[in-house]
This record gives sequence, C-alpha cells and structure tokens, in this order.
Amino acid sequence: MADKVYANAAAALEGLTVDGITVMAGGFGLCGIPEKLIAALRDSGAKDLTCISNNAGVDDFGLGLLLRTRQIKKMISSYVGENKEFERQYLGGELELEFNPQGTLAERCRAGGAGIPGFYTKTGVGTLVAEGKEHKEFGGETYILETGLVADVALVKAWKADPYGNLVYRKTAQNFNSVMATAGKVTIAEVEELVGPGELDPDRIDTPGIFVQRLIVGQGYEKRIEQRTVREAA
Amino acid sequence: MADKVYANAAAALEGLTVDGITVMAGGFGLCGIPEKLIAALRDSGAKDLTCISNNAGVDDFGLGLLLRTRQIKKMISSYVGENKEFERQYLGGELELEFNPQGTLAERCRAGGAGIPGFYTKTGVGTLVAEGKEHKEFGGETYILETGLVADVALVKAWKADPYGNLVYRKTAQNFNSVMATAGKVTIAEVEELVGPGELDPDRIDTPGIFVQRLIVGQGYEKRIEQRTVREAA
Amino acid sequence: MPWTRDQMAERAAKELQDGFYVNLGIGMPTLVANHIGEDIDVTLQSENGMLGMGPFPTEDEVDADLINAGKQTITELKRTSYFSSADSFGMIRGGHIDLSVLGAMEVAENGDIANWMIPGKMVKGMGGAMDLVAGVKRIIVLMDHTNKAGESKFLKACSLPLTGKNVVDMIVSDLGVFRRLDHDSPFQLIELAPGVTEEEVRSKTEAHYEVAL
Amino acid sequence: MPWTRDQMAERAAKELQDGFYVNLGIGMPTLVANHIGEDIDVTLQSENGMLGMGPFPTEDEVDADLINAGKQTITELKRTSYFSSADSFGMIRGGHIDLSVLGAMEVAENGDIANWMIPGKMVKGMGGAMDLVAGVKRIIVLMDHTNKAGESKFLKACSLPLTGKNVVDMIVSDLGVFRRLDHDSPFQLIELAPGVTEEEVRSKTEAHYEVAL
Repeated sequence: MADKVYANAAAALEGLTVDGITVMAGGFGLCGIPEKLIAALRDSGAKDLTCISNNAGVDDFGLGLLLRTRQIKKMISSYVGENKEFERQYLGGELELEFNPQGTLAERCRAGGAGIPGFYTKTGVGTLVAEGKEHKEFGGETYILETGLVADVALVKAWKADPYGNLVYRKTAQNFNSVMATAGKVTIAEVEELVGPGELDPDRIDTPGIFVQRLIVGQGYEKRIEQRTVREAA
Repeated sequence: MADKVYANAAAALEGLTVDGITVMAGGFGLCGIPEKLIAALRDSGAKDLTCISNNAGVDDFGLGLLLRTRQIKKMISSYVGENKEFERQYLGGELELEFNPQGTLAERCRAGGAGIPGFYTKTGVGTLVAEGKEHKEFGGETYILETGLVADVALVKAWKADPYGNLVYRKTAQNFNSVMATAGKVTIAEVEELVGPGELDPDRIDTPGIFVQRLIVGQGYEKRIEQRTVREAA
Repeated sequence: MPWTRDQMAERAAKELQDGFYVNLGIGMPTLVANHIGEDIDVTLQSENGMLGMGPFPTEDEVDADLINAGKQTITELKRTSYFSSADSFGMIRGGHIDLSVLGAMEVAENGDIANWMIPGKMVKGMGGAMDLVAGVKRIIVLMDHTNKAGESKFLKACSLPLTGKNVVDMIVSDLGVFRRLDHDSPFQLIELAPGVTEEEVRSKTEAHYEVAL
Repeated sequence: MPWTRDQMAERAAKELQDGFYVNLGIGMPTLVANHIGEDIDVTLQSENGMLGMGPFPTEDEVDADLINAGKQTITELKRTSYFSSADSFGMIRGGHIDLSVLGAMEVAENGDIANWMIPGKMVKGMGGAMDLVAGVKRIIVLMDHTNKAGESKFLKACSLPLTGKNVVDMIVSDLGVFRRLDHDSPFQLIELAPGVTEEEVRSKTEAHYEVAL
C-alpha cells in the first residue's frame, strides 16, 4: 500500500500548497484544530486561500496565524468572534467573509463528501441567509436550497490513527473534523498517536481510512483552552 | 427520567400498532433485523402497514412474517429477492412496491431524521427511478431530487444499550439500523444486552439516546444466516 | 421588583419537563442549568457534538478536548455521547431537541427573533442560533425587557436582521412571562415578576399581546 | 478459446492498482478477489457497511453479524472499519471508491448499463447497483459476450431498463476487453482472449466500437 504516514506537517503538505486553493480546517473554537498542519500551511506561504472552518482561530493560534500573514482571501465560517486581526481585515475590506449557520456549514461539508450537490433546509428561511437562494415547499413548509462543499485540501485533527488512515477522535474534539475528512480532494490528518494495524476497534472508527490520503503524528500539542471555567472541588 | 426499558416486545409496541402506520425496520438481508419487534408487530395484528426496509425478509423470518399474514400494504425497499410469498402477492397485485436504490433509501432515512426534506443525487438519473422526479443541474451535471423519509415507528436492532437509550451496533449488523433510529417519530430498539449507566464508551456510541424512546432486551437471538459461505481451515 | 438574571433563569427552568432534551444558548441561558428541578431528569445537548453535558470541571478535571458550545471547559456524565457537528445539527434540525433557551436582542409579536447582528457593527456570526430556532421543538427567549436606552425589546416587528421567522414560543423577561399556544396565535402575558404591574409591562412593551394573568 | 469465468475475473483484476478501494458486485465479480496481485494492496468495500473485507470464514469463524453485500459470511481484517448504510453510500456516491466491477445483462456503446430488471419477470430490485454505477470513479463490467440465445450483450442501445446512463468504462467479456478513455469517447477493443479473432468479436457484437489491438 502507498504509505500514508509522512514525516512531518511540511512533508504532508508538499505539492498541495498552491495559491488560491480551498482549504477546510476542522475544529470548534480552538478545540480539535489541526494546529500543526495550519502552522505548516502558514510556513508554505500559499496565499489567496479560501478557508472553510467553523471559526477563525485567535490572533496568535489556529487560522489566526494565516490571517496575520494575509494568506487568506476568503473565510466561510459560522462564528469568528475571537480575533482582532480578523476584524481589522474584514472591516478594512481586505477579507471576504461568508457566514453560514453552523448546522448548514456542517451539512454542506457532509453533503460535499457524500456526493450530494444540494439539499433543502429550514435553517435561515426568512433571514439574510436565504437571500438569493432557491425556496421550495415541502409539506406546506418553506425550505431553502443549500449546496455541498468540497475542498482541495481538508486538514483534520484526530486522536489516534492506524497506518491505514483509520481515525478516532476524542470527546468534543471531533466536531467538524470527521465531516470535513470526507470532503477533501486530499485529506490530511494529524494525530496524537499512531497505533499498529488492528489496534483500533473496527466498530469504533470515526473516519474510515478511505477518506485519509496523508497522515502525520504531531508532537507537543498545545491544545489551548479559550474559556477555562472551573468549579471548586467538593 | 421516564424509563425507556420495557418488559418485552409486545409491551414496547403498546399504543403504537395502529392500522395504516408507516414502519421502518433496520437490517440488511437477515443481518441485524429487529426480529423480536417484527414478531410482536405481527402478533399485534396491525394491518395496512407501509414498511420501509432494505429487504423483505424470507418466507418464515423477518418481514416475511408480516407478509404471510397480509399485514403489509406497501413496501419501500431496494431488494426483495428472497421471498416467495412476496413475489406471489406482488404479482397478484395485492402488494404495492416502491423500489429505491439502496444508497438513496439510506440517505432518504438519514435526511428524514436530520430535518432535510429533499436532496439531490446522481443515482438513478436516466433510469426508471428518475421518472416524475425534479431534475436539476449542478456544475454541468444532472441530478434528481429525492425526499426525506420519516416513519411513525422505527424498529431497530442493536448489540448493546444503556438505560439512557444509547446504542452500539456490532460489525455489519449496523447497516440501516442507526440511520432509521433517527427517523422514527417513535423509535424502539431491541438489544442483546443492557449494560449499566456509564458502561458504554461515550466516544463509541452509534445512536445517542435522544433517538430511542423505547427499549427491550431480546432473548435467544436466532440470527439466521442466508449464505453460509466458508473456507477450509488452513 | 423585576426578576434578577438568576430569577429569570429559574423561571425558564420551570418549563423543563422530565425526560426533556434541552439546548441552552450561550450567556444568560446557561444559568438555567443551575435551576433544573431535582425531581426531573433533563439531558443537555451542546451543539459542538455532545449529548449529556455535565457541570464545569474541577481544576484537576479540565480537559481541552471537552468544551461546550460557549467554548467553556465542561465534564461528561454517565449518559454522555459524542458525535460530529453534522450529526449534532441533524439532531437539532430534525426536531429531536425538545426545548432551547436563547438570548435575544429583539423579539417581534409574530414570533420573529433577532439575536445575531447589528448592521454597522462588527458581526461575529450566527453560530448555531439559526439552526436552533429553526429546528428545536420549542423556543424560549430569555432577555431583559428593555435595552440600555429603556426601549422595548419585544416589538411589533424586529428592526434588526432576523435569526428566525415566527419561531419563538415563550419570552421570559425581567418583568414577566409571555407565551403563545402555537405559531398562529398571539402572545399572552401570563405572569408578572413580583411587584411588577400589568401597566408597567404595557408601558415598556411595543408589541401587541393579550393578557391572561 | 474464450476466457473462462475465472480467466475473465483474472483479467479484470489486472485493472486494480496499489492502494485502490474497490467494490466487487455480487456473482462473477466476486471472483476478482481471488486474483488480486500479491504485490499490490487493495481494500474491498462492501456496501452494507464495511471497508476492508476479508476472505470467507472457516467454520469456526462464522459470525451472523458479519456478512457482505451478497449476504455471504465473511471475515474482517486488521484494517477493517464498519459504518452505517448511509455512510457507506456516502462513500460510494461521493466518489471515494476507485473502481467497481459489476455484472450486466446489457451494455450499450454509449456506456449505458442494464443489470437490474427484465420487464414481465419478477423484479428483485436494484439493490446498490444504481448507486455504484453513478458514484464510483471507474466501472468495469464483467459479462459473457452473448446471451444464452447467442445474441450480443454489447449493443447499440440497451433494450432493458437502465441501471445507469453513460457510466461504463470497460467491458471484460469472455471474448476480449473493450475500454474507453472517457465518457465522451467510443469503446475500443483492446484485447482478445487467446485464439479469439477480431472477426469473431465483430460477428458477435452489435455495438459500434473501434479496434486498438
């Protein structure tokens, strides 16, 4: 089998970091973001990127790194609240932005990966989101047409992988990762641990290896927390 | 919490077995079929049923039981090859039949459960399946509109459950079960084993408990095999 | 005296029923979790991919892989399951969540809600709010009755861009509770905060409503 | 001498490449699995919800919960993953499977295929065949060149209801191999079974094709 495991993030991106490509990046806030691959994409210098990601990172972490270096031309996101540089570029007209409702964004990625070019949803009917979109009635209710999304490269973060590219995620760090893994023409996964063949329970695999073309093991995960909220121990 | 665990299949069906309802039944062939619930549905005497199921069982097992007693008015399936009584009723005009491509059937159930009333697919374009359906171009290719499916009652078979209705399936016995579990107005699961709270790994749950309203533990699973194919031990 | 934020949350919590699956919005609605009756069993969903959300962690329990939709660290319970964002919003859009409690900038008498953008100001995005109001069976809005300028937030028509059209079922404000029976019916004022008068509510409300105290 | 079924399967297996994900149809196509080169690594998908299909089980290994799309008992491998029917066909429809080998009743010179129903006879259903021909990147048909009456199965136009329109990329029959470069190009006869002549193929083929032996 063509070996899916690459030495590091830069090697895994080789040949793919062309200006103007569309990149999906998993994660919710800073939870489960492909932090090594994003840093390597920044280092690659690829620019005019369209980034599909639920959020845009913070100023010095996650996709914020690519904003600082002006490598992103357009974002497709549901919420971008934590990023001053984003705000500055957007208000200055330097950055295009397309807001999608979070569930619509997730479903568009899932649809793209599953060969569904369009689907109808109630979400956003009667709002700005519905403007210019086809409306259709089903059972007396109005729905709008949303389209599937695919990316030239999808970057995802998982917990463990085996050499076949099978991935498992951990807790809420799954979020958009498993969906986006299906929607990349090339999907690159970074994981905390590479296990041997047969060590993952075949009934518990979140992303079957068919979706993963390249794979790296990341070192020293930062896993930054945005809102550390604690209670007193009893 | 309202207790989801019922004493047996008949008790779990109580109040639901109204003539003319639409019932989804999981399984592929005879693998992973809700055998106890189907038998109890037969015993309930409910008739004029519309059954959504990939297959129609065999003459004396699975949905074949409901065909023998003429309780099914219409089947929505992808393949019904293993059933003489089915053939007799269908050729005699006693049974309505709607064939869906298997992937379209699975996606229609998933869509119904996920609040998607319609989606576009390439599958079936240019065939009998496309007749009367809306055609639409996306990116220069033609797709047809398929609609979401929901059922009054979804019957599914899982391997294990906890008291919250969280389900896990085993190997290829998952098939349509996890999809249909999302698309029942009432979903009833039968399982081989009920485990205690917290005994299922929260990262490995296939069907979150929100989708399961009622639950039984089945006894003495028959698990019939249609094509026992073996090789010589080395 | 108008209700405090905590009292508003307590009042909203009374709408939760045994066995309900509930999504609580970011901000004031999260306070509702502190007031869930001990005699009922409620499961909280977090739209980033979790059903069965537990309390905040102790310092030792903090786990960067375990956050809620407000990006706060949380804990799991014995009932917890995790899933993808697509499956999470399938749950929401498919009508499987019984109730959602959300904040709002404006609610209109026809059930419209605006809570995601103010033209001319930096827009952070709608996140999951549009999906929640479109998909969840029952929507309760928890909001101050008036804005900082003292103007009604319960209006004849929303002036801000909508999050959803004709989706709100109940409003719990600091002054009282409005409810409607279905999406074709008008809102009714059904309850007043202690010491608040019907006249005070009327003077601070632009929307038309019926009184059913 | 025309190829045997096993030789046809062997020929089709030559189209498999290292790293391919492949779905083999029910019947003759399953024989292809016996001829996968030892120097290449191929992963078989079964559309009932499995990636990484192993060989038939020994008597001791038989497991009713582990079957393939032909409902035959099978085994798992170290690479195996299981998933739902919706996810399985997402994989297929989404173009993630590299190659599918299927049987057919008829193939037309424009790439149409018919393999699921004969009007007037009992119809069992299309199962996953329509999804496979629509979604998989490359479709190889494995079929006898003629039917029992000796009539060509590679036709100017299909007479039976279609399974898919303009989807077939290659035909391996007992007489030889036809291929086309893309879905706008004509089929070319590129190979003959040993001892079979171009004339014999022509006399037994209704479809128009080019010769590129």
